[in-house]
Amino acid sequence: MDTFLSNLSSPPLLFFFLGALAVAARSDLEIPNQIAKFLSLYLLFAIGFKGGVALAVAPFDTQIVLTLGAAMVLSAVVPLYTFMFLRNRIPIADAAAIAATYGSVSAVTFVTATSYLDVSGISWGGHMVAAMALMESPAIIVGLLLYRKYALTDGDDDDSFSWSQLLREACLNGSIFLIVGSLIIGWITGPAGMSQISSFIQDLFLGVLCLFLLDMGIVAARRIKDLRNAGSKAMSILITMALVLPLLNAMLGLGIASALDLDEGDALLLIVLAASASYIAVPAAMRLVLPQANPGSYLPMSLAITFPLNILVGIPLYHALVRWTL
Amino acid sequence: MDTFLSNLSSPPLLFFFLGALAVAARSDLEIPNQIAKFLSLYLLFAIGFKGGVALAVAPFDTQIVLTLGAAMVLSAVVPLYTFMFLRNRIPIADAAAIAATYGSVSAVTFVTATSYLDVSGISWGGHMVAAMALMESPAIIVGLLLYRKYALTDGDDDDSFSWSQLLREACLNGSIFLIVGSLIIGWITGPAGMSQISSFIQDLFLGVLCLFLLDMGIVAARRIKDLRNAGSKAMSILITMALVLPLLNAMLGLGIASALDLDEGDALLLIVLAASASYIAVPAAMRLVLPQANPGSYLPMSLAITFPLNILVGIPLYHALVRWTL
Amino acid sequence: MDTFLSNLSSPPLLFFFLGALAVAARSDLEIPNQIAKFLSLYLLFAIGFKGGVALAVAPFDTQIVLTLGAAMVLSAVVPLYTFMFLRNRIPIADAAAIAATYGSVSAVTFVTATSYLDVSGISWGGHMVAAMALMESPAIIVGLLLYRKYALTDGDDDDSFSWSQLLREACLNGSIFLIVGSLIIGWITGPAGMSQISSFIQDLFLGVLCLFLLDMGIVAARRIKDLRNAGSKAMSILITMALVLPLLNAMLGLGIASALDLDEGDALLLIVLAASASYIAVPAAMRLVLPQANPGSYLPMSLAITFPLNILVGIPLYHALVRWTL
Amino acid sequence: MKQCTRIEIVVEQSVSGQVIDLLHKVGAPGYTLIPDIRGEGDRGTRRGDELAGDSSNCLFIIACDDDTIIESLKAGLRPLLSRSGGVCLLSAAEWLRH
Amino acid sequence: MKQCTRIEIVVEQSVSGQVIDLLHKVGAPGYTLIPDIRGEGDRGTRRGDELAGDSSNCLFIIACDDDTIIESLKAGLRPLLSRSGGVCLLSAAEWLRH
Amino acid sequence: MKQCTRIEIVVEQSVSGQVIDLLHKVGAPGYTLIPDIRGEGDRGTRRGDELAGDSSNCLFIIACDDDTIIESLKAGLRPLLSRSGGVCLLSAAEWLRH
Ligand SMILES: Nc1ncnc2c1ncn2[C@@H]1O[C@H](COP(=O)(O)O)[C@@H](O)[C@H]1O
Ligand SMILES: Nc1ncnc2c1ncn2[C@@H]1O[C@H](COP(=O)(O)O)[C@@H](O)[C@H]1O
Ligand SMILES: Nc1ncnc2c1ncn2[C@@H]1O[C@H](COP(=O)(O)O)[C@@H](O)[C@H]1O
Ligand code: NA
Ligand code: NA
Ligand code: NA
Repeated sequence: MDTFLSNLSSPPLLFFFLGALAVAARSDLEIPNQIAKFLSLYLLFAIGFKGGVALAVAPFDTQIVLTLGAAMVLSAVVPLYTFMFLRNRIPIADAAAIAATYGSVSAVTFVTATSYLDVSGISWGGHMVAAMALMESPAIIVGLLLYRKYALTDGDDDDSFSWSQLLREACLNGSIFLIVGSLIIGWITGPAGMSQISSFIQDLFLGVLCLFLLDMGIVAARRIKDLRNAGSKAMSILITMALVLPLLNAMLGLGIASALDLDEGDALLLIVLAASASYIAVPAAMRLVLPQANPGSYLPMSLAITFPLNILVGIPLYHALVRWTL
Repeated sequence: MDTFLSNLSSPPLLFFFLGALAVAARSDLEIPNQIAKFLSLYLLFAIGFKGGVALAVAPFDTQIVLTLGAAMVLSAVVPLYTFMFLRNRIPIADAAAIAATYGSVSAVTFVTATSYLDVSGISWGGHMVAAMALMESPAIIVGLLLYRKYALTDGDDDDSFSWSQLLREACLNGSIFLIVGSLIIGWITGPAGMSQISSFIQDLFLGVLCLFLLDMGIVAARRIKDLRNAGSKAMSILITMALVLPLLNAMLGLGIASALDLDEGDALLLIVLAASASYIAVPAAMRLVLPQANPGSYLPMSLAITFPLNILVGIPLYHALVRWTL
Repeated sequence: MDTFLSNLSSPPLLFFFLGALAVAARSDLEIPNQIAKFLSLYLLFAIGFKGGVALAVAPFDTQIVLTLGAAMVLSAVVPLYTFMFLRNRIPIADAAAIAATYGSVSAVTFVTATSYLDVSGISWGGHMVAAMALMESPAIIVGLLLYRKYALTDGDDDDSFSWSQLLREACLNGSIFLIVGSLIIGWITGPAGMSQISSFIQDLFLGVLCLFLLDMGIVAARRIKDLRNAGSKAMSILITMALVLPLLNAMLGLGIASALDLDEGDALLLIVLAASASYIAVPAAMRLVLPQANPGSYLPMSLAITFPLNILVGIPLYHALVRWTL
Repeated sequence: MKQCTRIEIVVEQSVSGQVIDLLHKVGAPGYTLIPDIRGEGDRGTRRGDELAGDSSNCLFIIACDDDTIIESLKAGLRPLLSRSGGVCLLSAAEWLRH
Repeated sequence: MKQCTRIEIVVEQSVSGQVIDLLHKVGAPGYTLIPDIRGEGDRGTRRGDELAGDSSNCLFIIACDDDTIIESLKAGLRPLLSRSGGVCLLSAAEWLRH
Repeated sequence: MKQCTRIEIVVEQSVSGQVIDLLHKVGAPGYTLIPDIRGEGDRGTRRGDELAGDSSNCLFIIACDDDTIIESLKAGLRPLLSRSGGVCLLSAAEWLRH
């Protein structure tokens, strides 16, 4: 209970609430778009670099390799059951896009979890950043393969499909590219590199996260409004899924974490990765490789429901579960 | 005299000059618009949070409550006499808008005064940030009520008036919302929250202020040019008012400060609040609730004359007065 | 050899590579335009201020005055031989623009060299920032005078020429203005001013440089692509010049540095200034005072070839030469 | 291809919300909005350099093939334009239908 | 002055690359691109507030005086518009030649 | 409603000041300016990614109902367009008067 309250009263989360409140109160508070983009680039750059430096000092062992492998499998498996459950309930393109969205991860949820750990004084491994990076792409590919397998028999046309475009979108999306690149640079330069830029990367991190979550609160609350306006029958399925899927996926993550006997911090991060849903890389990729899917379904689910659920309730809840299980 | 010179040679003010000089010299130096907006969001966020944390450690007492009350009264009274003086001299909508502008406050003038105090090693109370936030809205409401009372008998139509829009503009304007929100979050999280983001909020503050004042210098100098181009008879009244009103209002502030027996720092800040004129919240509100008023009158007055007057000459002058009086 | 490797593995340069790689891999990674501009304003502001503060503590002596004079001469002489070599080989307007580009300097190359020195623990004088500022304008003026002398006899019309516009572009260009202004402000406020904003200016410097070079890598790689698409015969001259000129100019810089008996750090910086080519101030000025010149020639040369050559290979190479000579 | 009217509206940034409300009210089929741009007119120069957005304009483009909607849009715009300034241009265009 | 057709295309930001490829393919003489703008239509409101650019549009303006190019552009655009939404307007204009 | 000419000018960002000066000189009634946009034409691709603004365009829209002003604007633009590139399109429009 304490964990919940102390999580909810951390500055970044309170700024998320403030953003949501601004929309609810119809204030015109707004973070300019290029600034929001820059704050997100900063967070990806910083977390990637940090993770890389951490990897440089604690080199790979079997458990790390197993964790990375498990993360990729997780990202490929989640879309499978998500798609199977949804495919007869909503348009098949939407089902595939939602499957990809939930198989992939949200970097900001991850970043919020790492700062939760840092503030709580719990250590975590730099390889978890690599795990996050590895989980972005498989879900996109699996989601699209599922769509092709099930939709084409339904007679959809597909002349615009190109594997090279799919792989480029899945693996070379700007945000994935930056996080992987920063990870590798952090790993090459190690602690010597970190000492050069640590004030930029470490000292500013939480402050930037506050402003970024302020923006996220604004955007998420707008999407909630949009959802309310839409309000069809299919919507209630989507909302339910957006609440249930993260918990389900978290359980799977917890199972893997205890099977691999991960440390407290790493276990929490793996669960958070499993539970989180992409709202940058996957939606961007979907608009190009699966434009048939309606962004009005998968985007509000991940951005306006699953994301707040995870950062507000999820992180401390998963933490309590980890403590209770391990 | 020393105070003046040391104020004028502080980096932020010198960058204000540099910006003005860039316009005078017709250089194309420019801060991109979204960046200027971000710098201002940062300043509001930082000063609000700082104020809230200060409030958390020094809880409310009678004098604080009195100060806050006096601040609100000040913000409602200034528009009254400003309007009465102007209403037969210039169009009545302009008079109302100018009244609201000078009753309200300029957050950046306030911020510059706090950094003046910090650099001089004089303490000030976090509740002054709350005082600033409380002074934004009353002036807007009083200004509009005055307009409605005096203009409508003159036969203006008014079918577009809505109280809810007025209150929303007066109280939920983005910049007011952010400063109040950050104040409350700072107050909730207290010193523990501050320790998480203090490098972002405190260490960068003056550097950001330099860049922001560079932009302000550019914009203010452009408005001076515009004023010169306008050059009507009414203009000379407006320019005189823009020079006299801050001094007059400062005297009123000084009176209240000595009546309430405020400390040196708080007294200076109250005077600065009284003397300053809004150039963000009020102009934004006026365009929506009083579009009849000409932004070419109230905006250059507050932005291009009163603002530089206050930060260059006003702050050290008011400081000398405080020292001399208290 | 060690110097090369340690230079190539510094975080800023690795981020330059990352940006170039993003374009090569067709990732959509991008720094928003206003952000890139802001990062560059920050770097100019910080380096200017730093240089000014350094000047304030180590006042002018004869050698400094000689260095500044030599820098200006360098900036006027380089365009002369560059133009003479090119004028019968490519259109005369292009020759003049290229001459101006290489006579002038690149602030980011300079900044990268100062951080190379800082990381290596080698001191350098603040007056080198002034030297850089002084080298921007002469090249522009000489370039245009050469064009007028040689082009007009060829019958080009020239009714649009105006000396006042030329001087404004050459001396009051935004980036020159900001660096000179910050230098003067740093010099006025001295160490007292620096103590107020040093965390902003010093601690963030290398981190900002990383993000800025990431953007530079992206832009440079795009220009390389453009060059490849153009692929005419003239192009091979331009590419050769873009590789040879920096080395040639560096030799001239080395000569002057050893004639003036400069310290290791200052010598390296003077050589880097000589070797670098402008890609902000000069191209901006050329579009206004010499629109006949094709920006598709001088811009890719300086931005996509000379700039990477200097920061990747040049700096450590010139450093080795300095060590070997002095 | 279908005949339609292309409507182009420039107003100051701060009243963009009012134009959107109007478009919803009259039932416009959609709009495209270019925010934060500049301009000059009877009410002076808007340089796009103020924090409150007071000195910015925005541009709406609306393709519409329903004359009653166009008429009510014009009627709704007139008072707004006379209060806050701006321009509204109408021209004929062909709309590529997919 | 020369007669030409002014083509105006609004599509979501993420497909701007596909439109550019199409313009190259059909041999359009040039284009002007306004990126990162907003809009509303059948596919909901694009507020320009998302990091992936999913909620942004962009606007292309193309002046073209070659009817075969225009026809192939229209043909290439149709499937794109029906897949990802947007509008395309055509009108007559005069092109000031220098 | 009043007949007018809608003039649309795309030039590179760095000459926007020269166009504004020209508009003042010929007495244009106002203009709307969309800065920092992109484009492609005879002079290559302007990606809007350079710090000096060398690779950006801007777009002017001018509504004008005075033919002498339009003629002097066209005359003033021609040399500018041939020196620095860009396009200028003219079309007829109706101007909603308030
Ligand atoms: N003749 C015009 N052509 C194009 N845009 C105009 C014109 N007149 C005014 N505008 C635009 O409308 C805004 C407000 O105009 P005004 O109310 O006349 O100041 C200006 O800032 C311009 O952006
Ligand atoms: N009638 C219209 N007029 C102008 N722009 C439109 C119109 N309809 C759609 N758009 C633009 O095209 C985008 C996609 O439209 P849609 O596919 O209908 O959602 C919208 O976000 C608008 O920017
Ligand atoms: N046919 C065209 N249609 C629309 N815009 C064009 C066209 N040609 C050129 N432009 C614009 O004008 C700018 C300069 O053109 P140019 O001088 O041909 O390189 C380009 O970057 C485009 O933004
Ligand atoms: Na997931
Ligand atoms: Na006041
Ligand atoms: Na040089």
